[in-house]
Amino acid sequence: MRKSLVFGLFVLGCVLFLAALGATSHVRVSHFLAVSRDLGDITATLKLTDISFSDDARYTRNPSQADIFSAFQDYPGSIEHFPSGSVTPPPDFTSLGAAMKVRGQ
Amino acid sequence: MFMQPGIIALLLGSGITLVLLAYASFLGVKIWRNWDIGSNSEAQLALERKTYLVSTLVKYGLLFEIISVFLFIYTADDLHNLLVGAMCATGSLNANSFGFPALYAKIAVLFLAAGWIALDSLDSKAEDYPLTKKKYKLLLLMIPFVIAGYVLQIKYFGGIDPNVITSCCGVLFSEGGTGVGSSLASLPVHPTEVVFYSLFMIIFFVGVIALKSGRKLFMVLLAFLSAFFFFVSIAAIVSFISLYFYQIPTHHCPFDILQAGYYYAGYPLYVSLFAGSFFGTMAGVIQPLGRIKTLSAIIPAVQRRWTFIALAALTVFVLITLIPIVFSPFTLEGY
Amino acid sequence: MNETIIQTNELTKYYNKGKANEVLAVSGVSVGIRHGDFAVLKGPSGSGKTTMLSLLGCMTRPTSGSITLEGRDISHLPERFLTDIRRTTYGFIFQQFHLIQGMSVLQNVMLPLYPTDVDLPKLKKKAEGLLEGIGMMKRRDFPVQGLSGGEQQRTAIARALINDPEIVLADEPTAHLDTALSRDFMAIMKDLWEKGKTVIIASHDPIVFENEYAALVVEMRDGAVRNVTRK
Amino acid sequence: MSLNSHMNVLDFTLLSLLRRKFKNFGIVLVFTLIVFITGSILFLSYSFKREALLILKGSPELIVQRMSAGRQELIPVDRAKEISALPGVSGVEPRYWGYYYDLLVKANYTILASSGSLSAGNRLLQGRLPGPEEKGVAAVGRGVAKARFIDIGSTISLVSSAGDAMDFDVVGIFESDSELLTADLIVLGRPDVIRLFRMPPYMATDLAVTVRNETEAPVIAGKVRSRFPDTRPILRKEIIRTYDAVFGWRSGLILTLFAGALVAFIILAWDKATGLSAEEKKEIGILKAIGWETSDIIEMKFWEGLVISLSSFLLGIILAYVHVYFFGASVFAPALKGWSVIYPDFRLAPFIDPYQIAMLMALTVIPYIASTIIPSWKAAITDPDEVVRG
Repeated sequence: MRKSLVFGLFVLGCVLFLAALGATSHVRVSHFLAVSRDLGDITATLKLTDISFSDDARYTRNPSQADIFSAFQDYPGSIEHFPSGSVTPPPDFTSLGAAMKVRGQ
Repeated sequence: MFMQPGIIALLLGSGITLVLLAYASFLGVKIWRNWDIGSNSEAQLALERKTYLVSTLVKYGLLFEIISVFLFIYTADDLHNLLVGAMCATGSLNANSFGFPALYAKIAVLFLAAGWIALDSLDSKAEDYPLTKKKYKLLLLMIPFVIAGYVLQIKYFGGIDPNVITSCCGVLFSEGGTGVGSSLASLPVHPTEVVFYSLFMIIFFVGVIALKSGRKLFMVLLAFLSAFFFFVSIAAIVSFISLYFYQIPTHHCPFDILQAGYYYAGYPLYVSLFAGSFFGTMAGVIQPLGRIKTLSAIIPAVQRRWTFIALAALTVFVLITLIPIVFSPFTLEGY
Repeated sequence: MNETIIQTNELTKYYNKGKANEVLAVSGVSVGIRHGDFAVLKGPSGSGKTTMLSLLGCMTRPTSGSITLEGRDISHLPERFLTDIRRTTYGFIFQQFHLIQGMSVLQNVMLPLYPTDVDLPKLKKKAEGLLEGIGMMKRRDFPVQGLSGGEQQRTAIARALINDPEIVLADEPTAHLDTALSRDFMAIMKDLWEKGKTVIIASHDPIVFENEYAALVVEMRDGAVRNVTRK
Repeated sequence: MSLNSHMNVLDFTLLSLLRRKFKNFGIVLVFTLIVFITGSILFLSYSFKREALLILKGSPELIVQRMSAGRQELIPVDRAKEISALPGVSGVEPRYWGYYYDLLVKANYTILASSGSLSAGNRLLQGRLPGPEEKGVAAVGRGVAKARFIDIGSTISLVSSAGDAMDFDVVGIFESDSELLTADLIVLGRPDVIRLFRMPPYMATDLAVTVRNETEAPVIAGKVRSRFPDTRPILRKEIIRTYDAVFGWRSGLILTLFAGALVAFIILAWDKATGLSAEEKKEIGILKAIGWETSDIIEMKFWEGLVISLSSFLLGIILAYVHVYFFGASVFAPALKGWSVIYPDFRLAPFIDPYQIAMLMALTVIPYIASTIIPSWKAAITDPDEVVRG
């Protein structure tokens, strides 16, 4: 078999696989859309305003809401946490004799 | 505003296009100033070899520009959530005065680059490269549009303030509004339909005669009609074609048909329209070049092929516009 | 059949003209080669034979002077068209064979016509026919780097013939061969010549230019023609 | 030039690539990795964004909070009456909620007062919600249930602000399909929330306002603000816009950080393309001498770039898709989600459209191809004459 044909088949295979993934994605998206009606119901009933995305610190849990808690409460010295906090871990204060650990580090 | 991944991708992609085309024109100037086909010097040989690079650069530039136009529309569409009042890409593009001009500049680059590549391929068929000097002058014409497209797009994204209330397409295209958008939509549906379809019939007729007879007059006529048809078609898409696709009598957005919800109908629609009007126009544009001796044998065959492509593409385009009109229960009677 | 196929007129070629390392490789050469000629460019190394062959074979353009091929002036053609001519009219056999390493004999033979609109299976058949003709069929799928010198040259000959050239050019073809193989090579060339091809060989090997069928011998020295003998 | 010649040149290109297997597969591998990483970031953030937008469509149109010295304060419930008297307002309800730090598992919970029950067909809650005035019962999110190893019927114990332990019977657990919304929730009856947080009487956390016509929400927000200058009204539209900006921002930030790797790869590609070995250069010279044209060599180089970038692009997209949507983006999620104790564990819905593909192309394939144009041309103009002269 000629090489260009093999390559063509490889590309075709990948595209078909992607198409298959696209089809399953369609199924999953429509499943999500069905679920999202129930989710909307929960949001409406409980009057939720934010998604549970980063609950590492209190003040990141409901980013759209002003907070009773100060931004420095969980991790003193941590710079404003949202949205940059997700890629900037809080500073290390062990040199000051303070014991503080970040889970998973 | 520049931290959105779409904007990063766009600035990177179109920045590369800018660099490629700018370098191509820089080389173009060099070639244009020193070109001497009669010379057998090594400098001339080096220039001849540079022409390959310029063609390659422009071809890739066109390819990347196509991706970048789509990316620009998608990004604008994606931004509409950030903007109060914007319902689709049209609203986002209207967020400031740079949105639509940036898009127009990009589309102009598409046509100019494609036209240049067509001329280039024609030129390389003749043994004395008769178009070289003209060709590289034309290349310089393209550069302002490329730069304008890039600068306008930076100004557009830089100027987007997510808090500014923008007019959504519902407001923008509503009959009472002002501005380019609404004046397009204000074209009444029925007359536009009549003009659009009859103009297509005329073009088809002229094209067939041009194919059969190969007469100059019809070729030139075809060119003018094709170019005109492009604008009429855009107006028609805004005025009524999009409405049939959305099945909503007030949604005039020409960009939403690119989305999955409308089965990506916009892609074949715009591709066939662009290809059709481009080849139709080019078939006539190259008519005067027939006077050049070395090209005179080549041009008629090329014209025939391009006319054929143009007619085929425009027919496909019109057929696509007819699909929702014929097969859906939605009608615009009374609007 | 005896009309001129290639005519050169005051052909001159400089390399690196205007620079410190300027070389005058060929100067003022005017020769005519006829259809069906068996021509030999004779001369010591550095005499300009190879450059002459390159000029005749459309590999490079002359600095001045002209070449006409079948009445058509090709000395000013852009490279694109020179390549077209080369592809349809010439078959080239190089001194170093210049086969592409890592590919099989068959693939090497097929290579020149890849970028043309030829159908690959047909091309393959044709290449196999050529290999058959010069007794290389058994080596068909052999990688070329494993071949002996004689076999490599046969592969190179088959490659040169794949496009049914009207003119076969060879540059010092016997330089890397022993006497027996050189005679074999000349036998193949003679065969081609008898089939009506025009053969042009650059060589300083007596086996080549002392042949009875070498109708035209052009003797070169320092880029200029010393002597032209036509039998 | 028609189809046959292009296919033949592609054939040769593939043959030629296979001759340098290790080098070329290495490049494909690195390129695939780049597409995979970029693709994962884009898919992940885009799906989060789309899901957030859909989920938040049901949240209150307007939240009114009281501010004191720049911080949020509890708001007197009687303000609700005045606000509901504004024209266009259809209802005002106080919300009671807050955060609870669980020392035991070192996680933050969101405590919320129940205000009504879900609609009958809702499949996302196993059990039921506590009634608004009910005491001693709770409904919890999957994340809480997992962290505390509880099930329906168990009790969950929380320590109130006064220091005494309060036990709640778990009567409902949210299904895992809703984790993006409910992972850390503990829903209690209103009296329990007030007691747990020791909230003063007649005070609520904030007020949720429903309006008759959403387009008028900004006007109403303005009126609320002028009537109560110490309040901060938050519009749903604003929240949705914030989320949109935030996810775009996050993935943009990661992409920017990641750009270094991309640039390194482009340099590699450039180097590979410019650093033609003497052998390769000679080969191209031979091809030209035996009848290949400069544009044929450029085409061959185009195919070379296309074969490498298309294979890597397709493989990279497939891997990124599988990674993000089948394995929950296990590699990158921590970077996007932050460092929580309760990670919402959810399967994202694969929202993918041509936008993602075009974006990925602009970020990976275009720079790669562009970096090979000039080197390819340099290779293609090799003089055939040089080969003849040896």
